[in-house]
Formats: sequence, structure tokens, C-alpha cells
Amino acid sequence: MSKKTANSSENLALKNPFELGYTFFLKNPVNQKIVYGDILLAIVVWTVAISVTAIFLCICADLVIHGLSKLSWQFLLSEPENAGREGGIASILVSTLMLLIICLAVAVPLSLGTAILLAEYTSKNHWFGRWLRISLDMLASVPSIVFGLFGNAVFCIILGMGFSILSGGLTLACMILPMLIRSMEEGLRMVPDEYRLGAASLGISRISTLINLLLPAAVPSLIAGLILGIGRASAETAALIYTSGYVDRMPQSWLDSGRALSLHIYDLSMNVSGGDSNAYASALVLMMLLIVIDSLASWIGRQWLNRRLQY
Amino acid sequence: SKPAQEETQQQKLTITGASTIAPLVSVLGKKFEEKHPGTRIDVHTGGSARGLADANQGLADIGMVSEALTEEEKKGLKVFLIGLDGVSIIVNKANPIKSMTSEQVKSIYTGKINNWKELGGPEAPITKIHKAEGRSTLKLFLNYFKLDNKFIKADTVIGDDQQGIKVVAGNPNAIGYVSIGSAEYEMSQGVPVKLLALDGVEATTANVANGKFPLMRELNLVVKNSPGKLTQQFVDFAQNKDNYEIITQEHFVPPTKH
Amino acid sequence: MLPSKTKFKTSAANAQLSQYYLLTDQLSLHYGSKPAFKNVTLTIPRGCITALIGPSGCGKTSFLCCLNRLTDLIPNCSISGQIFLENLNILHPQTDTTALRRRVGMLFQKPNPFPLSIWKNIVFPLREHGYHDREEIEQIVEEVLKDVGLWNEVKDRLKSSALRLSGGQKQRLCLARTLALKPEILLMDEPCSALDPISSAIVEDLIASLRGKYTILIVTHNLAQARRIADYVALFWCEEGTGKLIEAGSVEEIFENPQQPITAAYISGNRG
Amino acid sequence: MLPSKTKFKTSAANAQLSQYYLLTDQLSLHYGSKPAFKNVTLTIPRGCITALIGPSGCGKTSFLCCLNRLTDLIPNCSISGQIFLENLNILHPQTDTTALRRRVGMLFQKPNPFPLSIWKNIVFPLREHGYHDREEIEQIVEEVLKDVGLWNEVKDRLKSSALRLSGGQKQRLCLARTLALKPEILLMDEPCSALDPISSAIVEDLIASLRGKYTILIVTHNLAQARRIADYVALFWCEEGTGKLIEAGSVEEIFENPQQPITAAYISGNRG
Amino acid sequence: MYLLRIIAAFVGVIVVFILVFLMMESMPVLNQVGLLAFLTNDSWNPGDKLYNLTPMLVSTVFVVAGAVVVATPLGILSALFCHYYAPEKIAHFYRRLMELLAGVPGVVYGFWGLMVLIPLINRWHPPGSSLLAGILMLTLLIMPTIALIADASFAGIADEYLHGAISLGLTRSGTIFSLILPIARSELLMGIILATGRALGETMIVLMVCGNIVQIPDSLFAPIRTLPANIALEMDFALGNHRSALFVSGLLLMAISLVLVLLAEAIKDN
Ligand SMILES: Nc1ncnc2c1ncn2[C@@H]1O[C@H](COP(=O)(O)OP(=O)(O)OP(=O)(O)O)[C@@H](O)[C@H]1O
Ligand SMILES: Nc1ncnc2c1ncn2[C@@H]1O[C@H](COP(=O)(O)OP(=O)(O)OP(=O)(O)O)[C@@H](O)[C@H]1O
Ligand SMILES: [Mg+2]
Ligand SMILES: [Mg+2]
Repeated sequence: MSKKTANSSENLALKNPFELGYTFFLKNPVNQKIVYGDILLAIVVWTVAISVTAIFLCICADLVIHGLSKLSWQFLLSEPENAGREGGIASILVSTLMLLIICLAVAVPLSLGTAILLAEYTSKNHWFGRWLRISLDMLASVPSIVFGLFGNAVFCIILGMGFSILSGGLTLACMILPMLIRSMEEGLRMVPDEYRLGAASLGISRISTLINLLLPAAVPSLIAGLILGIGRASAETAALIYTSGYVDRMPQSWLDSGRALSLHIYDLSMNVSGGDSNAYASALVLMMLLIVIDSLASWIGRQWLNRRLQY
Repeated sequence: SKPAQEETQQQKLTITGASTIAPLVSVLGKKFEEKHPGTRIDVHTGGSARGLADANQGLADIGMVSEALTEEEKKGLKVFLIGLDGVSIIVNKANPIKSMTSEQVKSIYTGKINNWKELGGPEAPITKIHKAEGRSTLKLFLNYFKLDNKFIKADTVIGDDQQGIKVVAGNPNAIGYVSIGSAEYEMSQGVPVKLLALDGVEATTANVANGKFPLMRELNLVVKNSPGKLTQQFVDFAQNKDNYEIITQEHFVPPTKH
Repeated sequence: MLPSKTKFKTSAANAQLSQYYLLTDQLSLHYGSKPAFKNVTLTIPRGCITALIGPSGCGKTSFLCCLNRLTDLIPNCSISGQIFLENLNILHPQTDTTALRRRVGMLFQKPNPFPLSIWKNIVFPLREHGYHDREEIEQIVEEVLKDVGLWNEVKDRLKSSALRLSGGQKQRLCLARTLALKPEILLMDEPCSALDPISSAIVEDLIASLRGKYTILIVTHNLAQARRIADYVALFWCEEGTGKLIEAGSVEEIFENPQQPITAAYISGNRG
Repeated sequence: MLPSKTKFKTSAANAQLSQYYLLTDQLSLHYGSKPAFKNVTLTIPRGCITALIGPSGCGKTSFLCCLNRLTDLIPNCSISGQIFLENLNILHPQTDTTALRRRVGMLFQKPNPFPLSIWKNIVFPLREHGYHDREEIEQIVEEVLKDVGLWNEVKDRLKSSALRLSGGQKQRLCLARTLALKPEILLMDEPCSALDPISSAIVEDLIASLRGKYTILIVTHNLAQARRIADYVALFWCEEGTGKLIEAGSVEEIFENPQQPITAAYISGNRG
Repeated sequence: MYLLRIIAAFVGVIVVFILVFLMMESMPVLNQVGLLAFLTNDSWNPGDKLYNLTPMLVSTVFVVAGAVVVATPLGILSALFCHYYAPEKIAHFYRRLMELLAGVPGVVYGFWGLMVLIPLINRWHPPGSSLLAGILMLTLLIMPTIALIADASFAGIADEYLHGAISLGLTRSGTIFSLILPIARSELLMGIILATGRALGETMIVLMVCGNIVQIPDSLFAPIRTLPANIALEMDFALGNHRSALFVSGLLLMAISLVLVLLAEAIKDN
């Protein structure tokens, strides 16, 4: 199983790279007609994959062409100057990471807990689960700017955190909750019942079943949810304008204001004339940061998965 | 230890308001911080209205407002002009038209003229770019051309100047109005847009600075009537002639004459 | 088990509690509105091996699942009637199911090893049950794997995934993992179905050797096996889609002197 | 199958192609670096029932999986040797596996009905294979369900999930689903393991009735069953963790006149 | 267990908080002009106390529906590609790509749309900023969400089903349509709902590429303004009733998604 999940792409995947995933001229045993559906689907799937990759590479190429010349260690390690047109993005990177840390540190346990409760401890039709699920789905469609104003009102003003990384991170956490909870919950629901029955019959407590069997089996979904959440959080601008603020100084504490990378990109490209090339470079950095974080997330997930096989 | 506390409080200034001015004030703030070690200037955006409100309520020490204040708005506040921003019509570089009269602009935006041909240009529909409700540029534009927003028939509504420049750059038939300073900078960078002379006056920052160009807005800092020491210090610093260079760098016009 | 099948009234059942170890009284199980079996009243004596036999789909597995309240985990499943384990009212909502399931171990019909290593499959439940001494654990693992005849086959790959075992190996692993916990009662759903004669004989001997120490309830389709190892036999039957208990008694009674014509037909291999 | 076990050279094998239907030549299978079985050379005659017997873990299931290239889907699994189905080189990379698997049907050891309704479990593969006439499909479903003795048990709940069947019912459903497609060759991995004597007899009769029309390869742990229904028998054995073919021959030869001492011991029920 | 309850209750409280916040902010204008005004007024002109949101509502629904209709098949096909078509290395690469795409800021997409897509559409059918541009860019935004969730759900499908299908000689397409998609149905639906939510709430992209004209679009090439874009465009400059009215837009968005969620539940139950 663990092997399978780790290698899940191998399921039906090709052994022979030259085979394109359909069978040539397969004849129907009954009416002896060639089965076209299979060929068609294979063609469609490959076309989609190739075109999506192409579009993505277009966007990437755009970023790289315009941003690469600015990119250097210098750029990563120095502070922004002249409203970001010059200098680097060191402080902004730090703020972004701090925002993400807070956001995930708050959102992951909350959503894991809720997902577990929804999937394992409440029946699918229980009123609480039903309502929570519906309102989470609704929450997913609230524009981020409204989250920003909410965060501003609650965290910045009522709770007195002011414009700070803390309030920004908390606002982001509220924002990605629906995504995390829903995908984690469905992931847990996908785990076959036989593990639950097997564990119960051995007198293993539910907590332990959950930690040792169910969560590891749901790892692909957990990671997918996490990555979506990270993606959404790191792509956010509107909500952060009102919460973590605009200050591009190196943050000294969690209660300092700090500008997120995506906000920086937005400001440079939309508000600062002459900021385009640094905006491109920052976007490039954001993408690389995402690659690193996402790989880290799936690596940790896989590590956890493999740990189960250990002695 | 009350005075001491006050002392530390005064080490930090919070400035909120118009996003147009925010980059400028950030840069000013950084320079100020350098000159006055231990102080911190935090700049946040959120719009002119927000700047006014925060300054009034004391949520911020200074508000940034990118337009002239009405008498009513000025109540209880001190206003400091720190720069000017000319606004003019831009079109794509491929467009042969070089200047426009106020009447023409008016006709275009009210939908009386819909094709460049009518202005002596190529046969092509005009794509009119307009600003969103509440922006100071919009108010300025409407006031100057005596237009009613209700009767304007635009094709694209934008929020920020940069967006306008980008749309015009990508569309040979577009017309829009943006900050002259930004447009000049972008033109110098090879972006295919050009500023049109309005009623015969070339749209240049020089003409804004010397008062010849009529269409411009004020960039203001507002503070409470009884500002703290640091606040006053910063406002003075922002108005200081030594910093005009920074204002020019940000593609605005220093308020020399005004 | 009573020599002849008797239906108790609940009061009567209570009186017999001390005498009989595990007892079901008018037990019925419904999946949704469809009954799986109805009104099963059966007593299972302590320390004996009782075999459940009967055609496919007559409710044997469902019956076993009631005895350790595994039915709690099956959606749409409802039970009526009573089950007592000594003085414990199993179906009482307040009964601690985890504790109950530690006393009543179960082996499934379809072997379901966890997606862990072979080693962990046995050790993880052991740890849960409070074994922590590394050496003791190692010893238990070796012992139970030897008991089920799996030790030689897997001793050099204890760390590889249990899902990569063959069908029979999985079944033996599940048996080993259940035995390692030493529950009072063992419910086994066809423990030898995927086993070749040799392994089957090993497991059979093992089960027989547990007689007296554990109380064992075993579902088997192999009548010869039932006859070889069981002390008591209960025959389930399917009537109009609903299971019921036809006859129960000592192995000699059932196989040599069946009271019911269905029993007679079933054990003689004629089709019902 | 050859009367006495002979190891072919590949050239020899080719010469025999027309004579023997399905043929493996020096077939070995490795999971990672660990061999599951080695050098199995076996011929399976057309239209006959061949039984594979042997202890648990000796590579019977793995052997069956080679014959329809299901091994392609198992990570780390590598095969060497050759398999011919008439003139088709099964292991050739260019062989169309889907077409091959339509000719070679397989029933798994652990019943794996799809998590769909009972009806869909049978109908959706049928549709895939080009049956579209509603009436014909209905007829086939009824027929195969009756063949495996499941019709009466499920006829009023064809639309409910196949996962809610009992163990034996699932096994019969899988068998029905495979039979409905009428493959040339049927590989059956313990089709009767979860069945009671009655259902088992029904399935056995069914398999026997397919003799001549289909070529059947059946893994069974029930020696009596092998003796009853098989024409040929092949005995696998496990030596040092690696499976090998010990002896193959007609059912009389193996059961009455085994050549190898292991065979003799195995069929007499003594432990290897 | 109690911990879980507390956590879930906490999450519930957060959700309720946000809802209450929205309600409270929109209350003033709702009290004054009533909900109906938002559907029946002559136009959207908060300065003159005209609050008609219908055109924006319709535009939002159009652009989101368009994006979901395009992105759902693309996303699912992408996930299928990863699992059942691509050789392992390509699949791995493609999955990374999806993960990346899921984290690209709306601004970057919007920027790209502004610089590349809009001039392209403009050449074909001016003015370029249009419903179509919005649909295409939103598709790009939400496709990775659907793809990643679908991918995770395919990973959760037990091997034994696939083996069963393969050994019955089913074709890849048959296995996919009749087995894999039905098994993963509930997760796919959830992915679509989340993606729809994301599209409904997306601000930056639509703000940049849709043209922001308040009107009911009469063609794919007509510029439109969506509710979130409206909020983002005007919030900074709005006071009093105007501001309140913008929060009503937020409420309206939630109402749309509520309808969708209930619809999805109904589909799932059948
Ligand atoms: N989860 C379920 N939901 C609904 N019906 C079920 C469920 N599980 C089993 N059934 C039905 O209840 C009846 C009894 O099933 P059970 O599994 O107890 O039979 P069994 O005696 O164990 O049969 P077998 O020997 O084939 O394993 C069968 O008709 C079966 O189809
Ligand atoms: N996926 C796998 N990876 C690694 N080893 C495996 C895998 N599947 C089976 N094996 C090993 O290969 C050997 C042969 O397994 P196989 O399933 O073929 O046995 P079998 O003859 O079918 O046994 P049984 O009668 O118990 O089903 C066993 O030792 C088993 O542990
Ligand atoms: Mg059963
Ligand atoms: Mg096997």
C-alpha cells in the first residue's frame, strides 16, 4: 500500500514509454469494430496535457525573459529601495515566509482536527457536519478583499494586533480553512473501511487508528489540500493590504507589519511606474519559493508515509 | 515613566491612505528613518477616503490624500501639499493623432464620436478607458471636462494608472487618461503609448510644474490639527525642497509654485 | 451450549449467566430494513471450540460482528436482542467497546493486513495493548509467526510491506496478529479458506491446541474440519433471504444424530 | 501437457506451438531481486481443466498473473522466459495487452467486486466488450448469476452496492462477471475458497461444464476438488523461498502414480 | 475527541464570525433601502443611491460558469493524464507544474492576460477586455485546484479495483469512465465546488481583464464587471451606504455559492 501510494502514478501508467496509452486497433470481440473511444480519449488527454504545459511554459517564459536579468543573490539578499524599483526583496521574502508560517501553523491543526471530526466522528448527515460543510463551501467564495476587511476589523482593531504579520497570517488562515478542511475530509473518507474494521477488532483505540493507519493512508489528499492552501495563501494580495500591511522593512517581530511577495508584485506592477522588471523578478522568486515549499510539503508527507514501514 | 512611554510612542508614525502616494511616502519615510535613527515610519494603503478617516479618528498619524480636499473635509485637519500629478490623455503610439481638444475628449467619452476616422485617424472603433468610481483622477477628469459619470460610455474601467497604460499599450485603438509622470517614464522605457497635447498644451511634467497644463491633482498629507512632534517633523521633511529629487524620481511634480 | 437447542426467555438467560460464558438472546440484525438474521439464541461455553456452519450469505459473518460490536462501524446496521459475556451486557450503549474488543478478538474472512510492514502489523496492536518491552515483543512476534507457520517464509523480510504477501500468507499474518494479543474469545471467520492442506493442518492444530485456554468461535465451510476440531456446532440457514439458527449441539449430535432434516441434508452434502 | 515433465528449448517449444495451446518456457518471476518462482516450463492443453496446487506462497498467483501480463501493473516485478498463446508471444513488449486480457480472463484470490451496484459490476464490462442490446445484457446477467447460484440471493437488490455482499457472494459475483465475458482462457485463483459445500458444488459443476469450451487454469487448495474436476495437475513447491514446478501430468498420473517424492507426500496430506 | 470538538467548534465560530461580520457591515444599507433595491434599481450608482447589482450578478455567474465548464474537464483530464497515461517522470513533472500553477498570484495571471491575451482578443474583436478573457484567465486559475484534488482522489483508489478492471480486458477509457470517475465522484464534486468558490471570489484577475463595465453581457466579447471586482474597485473609496452596499455584494456572492452547494448536495444524494 505504502509502495503504491508513493508510486501511485505507476498504477496503470505505461511501462513502455513509446506506447501512448491506448491500444492500437483493438477489435471489439462482439461486433469486431475497432474501438475508437480509447484512442480518442488518449489523444484528448495528451492534447490537454501538452497544451496546459505549453500555456504554462508561455507564462513562465514571459516571467523568465523579463525577470531573469534582475535575478541574483544580490536581489534576494538586499532590501528594496526606491519603492521597490531598485534593490532586492530580502525583507519581503522574510515577511512572506513568516506569514506562511503563521498561516499554516494555525490553519493546519485547525483543519486537520475539523476534518477528522467531520470524517471520522460525525455521520455524513449529522446536522453539525452538514452545516459546517455548507458554510465552509460558502466561505470559499468570499472575495479575499472581504477577508481582508474582516481581518482588519477583528485582528487589527478588535484584538489590537494592528497592521502586523500576525494578523495577516491569521486572516490567511481563515481564508484557506475551507480548502484544507474539505480536501482533508474527503481524503479521509476515501480510506477503505477494512482498515477501520481491522483496527477496531484488534481493540486499537480510534485515536491510534487514526494516527497510525488512516492519516497515513490519506496522505495524498492531505498533501493536495496543503499545497492548495499554500498556493492560495502565497498568491493572496487583497486580504493582506488591510492586515499585514504595506511596509517593506525587514520585520523585527511577529507584530511588525510586513509586505508579502504577492502584494509586492501587485504594487510594483500596478502602482509603481517603472516597477515592472522587479515585479517580474519577484514573481519568478515566488514561483521558485513555491517549488521549494511544495516539494518540502510532499517530501515530509512521503517521509511520514515511509516511516510506517519502519521497524 | 509616562513621558518615556510617550517618547517611545512617538518613535513610530503610521501613515495610511491613497495607494498612488504610498510608494513616494515609503521612500521619504526610509530617508527620514535614516536621518532620525530609532524612528519608524509605517506606510499602509487603503485609499484616500481611508487616509482621511484614519487621520480624523487618530488611527493613523498622517493620512495620504491624492486630491484637493473640500472645505468640509478639511475641518479639523491640517493639509500639507507634497506634490502634484498631472493627468492627461494617452493613446497608443501607433495612433497618428497628436493632440485633442476638450470638446473632442468630451464627445469621445459621451459616445458621440466612436471611430478614430472622425478625428482624422484610421478607420477603427475607439476603445475608451475610464477610471472606476471614487478615484481622484476620475473626479478630476469629470470636473475638468464637465462630464457626468452617468453619461459616459466606456469600454474598459480600470483601477490603477499602470493598468491603463498597459491596456493602451496593447490596444492601438484605445484612449485613456493617466498620470503624466508615469506615462512619461513608461514612454522613456519604450512602452508604445503617447501623451496627447490637450487644447494645444503639451502634456509634460515641465508644463505641469510651471502651471501651464491645467489638468492635475494635488498629493496631500493630512494630519490632525494638533500633530505630535514627530509627525510635524516628518511633514516638514516631506515638504522640504531637498527631497524634491525623490518626488521627481517617483514621477510626480514637486509643488514649487503652489 | 445446551445439549438440545432451547430458546431462553431473558430471565432464564440471566439465570444461566454463570454457567454459560457467551450468550446471545433473540439476537436479530438488520441492514437497513433488510434482516440479515433473526432471533438467534445461542450459548457458547467457555474454553470450547464452537463451529458455525451454513450456506453463503446466511449471516455467519454478521453474527460474529455482533459479538464484538463491530457492527457499530457498519452504516445502516441495527441489532436487537441481547448478548452477554459473563456479566457484561455487550449491546449496552455504555459498554466500553475498545475494552470489549480486546477481550473478543476477531479474524476476518477477507484477510486485511494493514498497509504497514509485516513486523508492524503485529507490533502496532501489541504496543497499543501495553507491551513495550522490546525483547518481549520480539519474542512474541517470532512465537506467533511460528505458530501460524509463517516464520520461515517471512523472517528475512519482516520490514517489507504486508500487502506484498501471498493470499495465504496474509491470512496467516492476520491470524498471528490476532493471536499475539491473547484475547479471551477468538472469533475466526474461515481462517483456513486460503490455505493449502499443509498450512491448514498447522493452523488447525494450533486452534485445537488453544482449546481450554481460549473460547473459540470459528466459521468454516469445511465440514470435515468442523468435525475434526469443534466441540460444538451451530448450523445457520437462509430462509427467504433471512438467516436463522437451525440447530446447535455437540459435534457428535449434529454429525451423527441431527434433529432437523435440513441439518441432515447439509452435512451429508446434499443440496438444501 | 506432456505426460512426463520435459524442459523445452525455445526452438523445441516453437515446434510444439500448434500442438499446445498455452505454453510457458523457462518462466521466472522476480519481485525486486527476490525470485517468486523460477524456470517454470509448462504446457496447458486447449479445452482442458488444469489445476495448480501447492503450498501457500509458492508462486501460484504470481504464475497466473504472468499469463495475462497483469504483472505489468505490479511495481518491481520482472519476468524472464517466454509465454506463448498459440502464436502470440505474450511477453513481447508490443503485444496488445488489452486484447490479450480479453482472451485471458482472471478471477482473483481475494474477491474484488467494484464499488458499484451488483448490476453494474456485470454490465459495465459487458458494455465495454461491445454488448449494447439491453435485452441481451439482461439475459446474460440473469444467466451468469444463475450459473453461480447467486440469482435468488440478489435478484431483488441488483441495484445495491456489491460491497454489501457476504464474502462468498462477492466471490461468486466476481466469477459471474468474468464468465459473462466468455474469455478463451479462464484463470481462476481459488474460486471456491470462501464457499460453503453447496455453492462450492454448484461452481464446481459449472467449471466442469465449461470443459471443452474454455481452457481453464484453476488454483485450488482442495485436493479432492482438483481430483474431481481437473484433467491435468501441476504441483508447485517452495524451495528456499523460491517457487518451482515439481511435477505436472494428468490427474491420474499425479494422484495415483506420482514420480516425485514431494508430490507423493503432498497428495497424501503428509507435511512436506 | 473533546479536543476535536473544541477545534471544530472554533472553526464553526470563525465561520459564523465572518458571516456575522458581512451581515453587520451590510445591515445599514439593507435597513435603509431593502434587499429588493439591489435587484430593481435602475443602475449601479451608489452616489445617487442606486444600487442595482443584477448586471454584476449575472456577469459573475456567466464568467464563473464559463470558467468552471472549461476548467472541470481540463482539470480532470490533467489528473487522468498524471495517473493513467503519463510515464512516471512526466507525471511527476506535470504534477509539480499543477502545484505551481495553483500558487501563481492572481496578479501574475492578470498581468499576463493584460499583456498577452487582451491584445490578442482585441485584434479579433475589440475591446479585448471581455467576458471571454475573464473566462479564460479564471480557467487557468482554477484548473490546478480541480486537477490536484482529482489527482489525490485517484491516488486513493485501491489497486485491486484497477487490477480487476484490467484483467477483465477493459480499455483504459472504459475503466476511466465507468469505474474511476464514479468511484471518485464525491471528491471530484468537492473539488469543483472549491474551484467554483475560488473563481467566485477571485478579484485581481477579473479586475484586470474583464473591463469592469457594469452591464449584462450580450456576447462573449462584451466587457463585464463582477461582484468581487466591484468590491475591489470601489471599496477603497466608498463610505457609508456605498460601502455597505459593497458588502451586500459579498453576501450575494455567498448566496450564489449557497445555491451551488445545495445543488451539488442534491446531485450527490441522487
Ligand atoms: N454491509 C451490508 N449491508 C447490507 N447487506 C449486507 C451487508 N453485509 C452483508 N449483507 C447481507 O447480509 C446477508 C448475510 O451476510 P453475511 O456476510 O453475514 O453472510 P455469511 O454467512 O458470512 O456468508 P459467507 O459465507 O458468504 O461469508 C447477506 O445476504 C449479505 O448480502
Ligand atoms: N507484490 C509483491 N511484492 C513482493 N513479493 C511478493 C508480492 N506478491 C507476492 N510476493 C511473494 O511472492 C511469493 C509468491 O506469492 P504468490 O502470491 O504467487 O503465492 P501463492 O502461491 O499464490 O500463495 P497463496 O496460496 O498463499 O495465495 C510469496 O512469498 C509472496 O510473499
Ligand atoms: Mg462471511
Ligand atoms: Mg495466491
